[in-house]
Amino acid sequence: MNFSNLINNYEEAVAMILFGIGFSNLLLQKNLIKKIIGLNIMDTAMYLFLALKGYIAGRKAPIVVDGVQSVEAYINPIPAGLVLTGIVVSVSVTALMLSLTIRLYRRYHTLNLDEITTRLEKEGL
Amino acid sequence: MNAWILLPVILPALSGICLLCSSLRSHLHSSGVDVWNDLKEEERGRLHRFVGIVLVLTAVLALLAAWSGEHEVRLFELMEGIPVYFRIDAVGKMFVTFVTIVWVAVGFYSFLYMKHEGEERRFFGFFLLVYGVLIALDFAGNLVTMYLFYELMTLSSMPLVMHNGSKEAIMAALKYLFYSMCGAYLGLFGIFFLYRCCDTLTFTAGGSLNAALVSGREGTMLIAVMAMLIGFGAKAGMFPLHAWLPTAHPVAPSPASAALSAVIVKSGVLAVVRVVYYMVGTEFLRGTWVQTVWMTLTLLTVFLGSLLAFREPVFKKRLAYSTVSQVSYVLFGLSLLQPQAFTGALLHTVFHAFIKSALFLTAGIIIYQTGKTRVDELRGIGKEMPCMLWCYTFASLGLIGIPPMSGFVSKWYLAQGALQASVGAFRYLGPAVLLASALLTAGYLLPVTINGFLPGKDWKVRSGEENGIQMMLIPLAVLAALTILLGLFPNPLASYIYELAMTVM
Amino acid sequence: MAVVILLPILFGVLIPLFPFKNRAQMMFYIETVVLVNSLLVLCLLLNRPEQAFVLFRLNGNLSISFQLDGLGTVFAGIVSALWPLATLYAFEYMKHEGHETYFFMFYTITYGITLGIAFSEDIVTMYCFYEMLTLVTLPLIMHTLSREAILASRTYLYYSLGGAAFAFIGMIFILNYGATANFVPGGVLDPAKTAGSENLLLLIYVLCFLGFSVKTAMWPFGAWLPKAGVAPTPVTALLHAVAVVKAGAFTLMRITYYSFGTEFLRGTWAQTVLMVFVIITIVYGCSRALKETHFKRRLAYSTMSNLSYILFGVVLMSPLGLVGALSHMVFHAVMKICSFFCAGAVIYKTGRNYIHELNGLGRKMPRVFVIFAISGFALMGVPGLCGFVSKWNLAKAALASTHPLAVIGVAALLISALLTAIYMLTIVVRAFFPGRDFDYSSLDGIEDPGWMMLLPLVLFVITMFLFGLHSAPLIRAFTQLAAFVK
Amino acid sequence: MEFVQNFPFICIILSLFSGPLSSVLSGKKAKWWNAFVITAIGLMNIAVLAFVVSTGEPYVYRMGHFSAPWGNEIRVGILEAVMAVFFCVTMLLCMLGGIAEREEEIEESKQNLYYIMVNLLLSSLLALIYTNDLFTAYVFVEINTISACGLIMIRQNGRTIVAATRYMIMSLLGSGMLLLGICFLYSITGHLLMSNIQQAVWNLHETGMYQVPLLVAVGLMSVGLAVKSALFPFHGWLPDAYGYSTVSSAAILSSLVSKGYIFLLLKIFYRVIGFEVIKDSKVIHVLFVFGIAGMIIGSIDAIRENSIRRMIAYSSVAQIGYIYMGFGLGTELGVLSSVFHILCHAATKALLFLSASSLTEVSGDSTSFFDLTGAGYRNKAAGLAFTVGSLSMVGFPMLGGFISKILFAQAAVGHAYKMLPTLIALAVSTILNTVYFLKTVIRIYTPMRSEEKKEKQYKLVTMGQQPVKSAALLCFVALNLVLGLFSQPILTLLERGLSMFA
Repeated sequence: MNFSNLINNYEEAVAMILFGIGFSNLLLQKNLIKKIIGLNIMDTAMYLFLALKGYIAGRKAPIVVDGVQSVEAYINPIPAGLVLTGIVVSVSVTALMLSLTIRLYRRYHTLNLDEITTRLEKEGL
Repeated sequence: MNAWILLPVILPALSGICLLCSSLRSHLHSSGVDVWNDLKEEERGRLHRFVGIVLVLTAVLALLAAWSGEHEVRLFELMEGIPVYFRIDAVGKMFVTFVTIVWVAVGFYSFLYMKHEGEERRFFGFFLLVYGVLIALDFAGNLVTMYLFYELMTLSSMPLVMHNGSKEAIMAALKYLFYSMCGAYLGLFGIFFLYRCCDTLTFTAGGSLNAALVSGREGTMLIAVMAMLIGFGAKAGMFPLHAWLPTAHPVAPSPASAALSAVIVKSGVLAVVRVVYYMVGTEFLRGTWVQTVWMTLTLLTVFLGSLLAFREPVFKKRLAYSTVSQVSYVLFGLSLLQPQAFTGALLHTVFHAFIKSALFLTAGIIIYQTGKTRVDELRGIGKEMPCMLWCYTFASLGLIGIPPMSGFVSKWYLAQGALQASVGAFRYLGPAVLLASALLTAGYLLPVTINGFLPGKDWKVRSGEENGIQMMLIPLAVLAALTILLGLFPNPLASYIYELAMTVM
Repeated sequence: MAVVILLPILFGVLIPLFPFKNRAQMMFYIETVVLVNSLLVLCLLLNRPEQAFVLFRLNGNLSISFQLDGLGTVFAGIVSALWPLATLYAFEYMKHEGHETYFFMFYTITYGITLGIAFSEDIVTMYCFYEMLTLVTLPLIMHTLSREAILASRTYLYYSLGGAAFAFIGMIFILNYGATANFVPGGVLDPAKTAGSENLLLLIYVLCFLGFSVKTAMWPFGAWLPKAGVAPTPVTALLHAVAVVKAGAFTLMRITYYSFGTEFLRGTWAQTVLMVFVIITIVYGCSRALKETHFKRRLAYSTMSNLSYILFGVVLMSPLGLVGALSHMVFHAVMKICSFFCAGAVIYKTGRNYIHELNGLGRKMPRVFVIFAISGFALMGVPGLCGFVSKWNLAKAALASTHPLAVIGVAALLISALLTAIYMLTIVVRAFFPGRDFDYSSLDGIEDPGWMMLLPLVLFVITMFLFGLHSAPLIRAFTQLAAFVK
Repeated sequence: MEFVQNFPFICIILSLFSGPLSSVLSGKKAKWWNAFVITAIGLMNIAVLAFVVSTGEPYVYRMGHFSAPWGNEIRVGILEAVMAVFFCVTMLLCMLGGIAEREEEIEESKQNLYYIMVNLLLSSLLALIYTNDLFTAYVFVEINTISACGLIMIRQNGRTIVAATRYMIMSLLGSGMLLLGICFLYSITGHLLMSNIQQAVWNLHETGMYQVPLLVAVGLMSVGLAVKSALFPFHGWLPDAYGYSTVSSAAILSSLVSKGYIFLLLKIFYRVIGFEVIKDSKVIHVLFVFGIAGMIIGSIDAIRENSIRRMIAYSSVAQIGYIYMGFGLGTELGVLSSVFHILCHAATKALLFLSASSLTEVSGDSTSFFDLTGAGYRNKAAGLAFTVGSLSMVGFPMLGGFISKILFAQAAVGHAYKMLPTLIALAVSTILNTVYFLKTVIRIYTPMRSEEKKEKQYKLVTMGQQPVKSAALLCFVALNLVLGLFSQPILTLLERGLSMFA
């Protein structure tokens, strides 16, 4: 296959790579904090992707000033909105994850999920 | 309306059942006490009177029914198209007659004998029951009816075998049951086929096989017939299903074993006659592999039986083995599918019935008086009970077939038949085997006589053993006399059977 | 029609709620219910309603509906005839079991459900009642609540529902490939739909048959039946010799002759496969019975093989075969319930469960053991008793059919008859001939049970003789019934 | 436009805002307020349902009356309404049934939080059901996740927190993929409103452009939602989450949350991508395979399980397998049966969880089988309920499970190569269900030996002592019976709903 596509829109490629990194971190990391970081990377990658979709070179942000230009002049604002929403979501989710992590740490003094599980097994709780 | 011919069936059966019920009831509340001979003298007297009357009555009725012309009775339908059907034909007549004679004789004999066995009510109960069943079996007019009574006979005669309730008796009885059932079901297997391939299951001289139905499936048909032969042969102690005989006879009370080997074994013969000559027909079998196999089996049995008997030390067992071989004489005769041989076979059936029952009764008397069971213990027995041993001697001479005793006649006919039949090598093989086994027979029967009469000098005689057992001696004497008589004047019977043979071939 | 099905169910449910003053009152109540129901069934059978009765619709094509045809009549007849007797017997028997209230509750409910199977018009209804039957009889098996009872009920459950799961597939196919879900003599398969997928359908039929055959304890799915022998004898007798297992046989007749249809099945590999299974079962059951030393379990194994006689008739897929199957269905019901009741009487009176403990009992319980002997003869197929008739018809059918395995089937029948003779008669012999030096004083105080137990037994014996000696009308009726099979 | 058309929107908003409200209320008040809210929402949805059924066609409700592509839409059809009503009912019953446990398992201060979570959950569920906008769906998926996680961890012990963490991680992975899928879809279609996307996708399908991205997008979304609804290979988080959380949480999670995701997936299939396109995409084969694997392996795990709660949890895995298998068949009937199974599984599984908790309650709070011996006698209502539930799961006639089983089988019949696998799987999983469920039933009706009775004094519970819970249980039983006996009207509703769904 030809890599020209890949080169031409490298931003998407980067976003995808980032997504992969984040995803694999979230999935594979033992340490909870690292998991959360992975989660954030993943989300960020998504926002990058969306933002790229939204941006069209040589257009303006859709802010109506005097002398309204035609719709073609503007960038579709929706992606930006999506990004904002997404950020909110990810923030809340991250917060929740962190709080969970803190609880676990208080209880078991470790951030390693597997360790915690094995200990639970030992407790037989 | 000649339903009355069923009286000789119903009468003994019912009275037998009554006896059984009474015996059961008597045990119901007698806890702990010796249940074996709980009969007081007067009770026993009453029992004997009752049984005696029933026996005689039945005998008279049976003979009347048999010889007062052709009768037939069609009862209800067992299954549609298959009624319970009785018809008295020539074979039936003959069988009924000798069955009756033997039965009455044995019955009277056992009055005394059963004293030391105990449980008389049960014994006589089943004894009468079997009698009724046997008569019905001989009168049976179609295959299913015959099968019905055949099984009933097995079931009702089984208790006779295990009468004394000892462990080996029960085992023997079960063995008897197993073999008979094996045979019966092999027979049933064949009956199913015959039902498909015959016009009717009613006995018709010469067979009622429908060629059209058979065509195309001769192979299976032959297999079915072979199965039936082996099956019914089991009752007649034919190899390979003969093993029950030597086990069952010795443990049974002597009257029972006499009845078994004289009559019940013969019912197997009857069944074979019915199947071969009245259902399948001789044409179908003549020259087929079935006939060959059948002849081989019978000859094998004849020879092996006498051989084993020869080597057998226990008296009753020896007699049992001899039954095995003798009945196979009959079967061999039948297997030749030839009038002469047929005549010989049926003659031998009758003769052997009388002779063998006589022999067993002898054994019974010996056991009753002295408790001796082994042949080598019997030295000098003749000094103690001469008349008994004389009867024994006559009988055994008959069995060996020394003229003018009866056995000679039948064997003569058999040999004749074999020589005339077109059966290849068997024409000569057959007579040879017969001869050999006759010698063996002499070898295993006569020593008893010889040792019995000539115990040697140093033998001190205790005479007077025969007092008080006349009740047993008389039937024995009668049977022995019959063997001689039939030997002297065989012709009426022989000609009667020969005509019969002509009708079926 | 729904009445006779719902009545026992309803009253059965009510039993524990009723404030019975004493036992007798409850007995009276139950017996009345059962009797009344049987009478109703009788009326129903005598004047059959032509049109089907739809209870309600599950959804579009699935409905709970009843209709009464010949086959149903036969089954319903058996059940309704035997139930009151068995109930009578149970009254006396259950004295020493306890928990009678719940026992009779489920016992009565089962009656209704069995009738439901008999009357069901389409395969869905039948399946529903079939499942319910499993469920309702479960408490009856675990009645004693002993450990082995629990295990037994568990096995029973797994086997039955497992079987039903496969039967379910068959049902689905009938729903989709059949012209209708109803039972139509000669089958409902719609050639237009089945064209091309015959082999698939055969496979499904085999699956379905095996599924339903779990109830008839066909090898290798029969293990539950002997285990279930721990249940109280009325249950073992009525359900595991008649109602439940016969329901299995009945369903098999339905799917074979009324759903898939014999023209479609005859001579296919499916028939061969099933015949092999059946023949194996016939012999296997008997031989296991021979080895078994537990009284009721031995009878259970014999049931196993006898049921396969019925199935043999079924898989012959010919009118004669159906006749044979039906006749054996009826006759075996009587014979086996009779012998089970004898066993129950012994257990009830003496508490002896194993065959080697039966020595000499014939002296003390002559009536029971004479009756047992007769039923044994019947099972062996002694002519003059009903067992012979059905055996005869089966053999007739087998020889009439062109299937190569049929002859082997006949042989199997006879072998199993032989084994039957042995395992039944050894018991009888033990009972009457315990051996010369047997001490009867050990049996003091044992006697025949009361009339409640004896009456059914005597009636059964009479029936056996009746059918054995004069079966023609019944067989003729069956022949008419089976006339539709081409 | 009719006033009733606002109800869906009002429902969502109401439950969304009743959260904060119930946080300021006192515990007891909050409880009843919450119950009231759910009831009210339920009633409203019934009204909506009635309306839609009467009009017989779906209507689109534009939030703030902005028209596409900027506006955000709610689309109400019969199917949505049915689902909404059903979810409300189940939710209400679960809440009522779980009261006792909640009050003893959750400390006083957290009670209100619980109700907040429940409200959030309900609103997000309703939103998932009604929304016509893909991104809104995503947002509410996240809200759903968060509130579900809250429900799990509300019971403060190590296990629940770990379970919650696992749950979060898995579902975040899921939602990540979902989001990515949505973005792809957006990037190739340029729309977020489902109907418009469908148009675009159809064109693409016609023109054959962007097949690969399309497939990737669909795959991503399906897998994402599959992860969140614990389809077989991704079910690792489920047993703990359901097994240790407080009972009403478990009931709600198993019967509603996962179903919400599944419903969203269904929506994506039907309304976003278009059923025609899905049918011949390879995704459904994957779903089919995993569904069947789930059916079997879930049951096997359940058999190996020794704690009743976890056993039921595993059985959920199996049941979800059923649903995906239905999708995987890729036929109208298959989808219909899946939807029906969603209903009947929701009813049954909630019932099972509730009754199981009562059974454990009378068995010294131990969930192991051995201690459950004879529990059925100690709490009759629960015993009965559990029996009914198990039978329904086994697919016993007259109960919901039977109908859905029949539907699945009928959907499978005639399918070229998926028929036999489906039927065999159905049969086998039926047997497995029998094994573990009825084993339990027999166990709870096995009486204890007398010496045990002496040594451990279990308490007896009569229906009188827990009127609310018993009532809830009986309602569920009734629900099952209704689904089993009178399935026809429901099915017709669902059929109509599906037909107007796309």
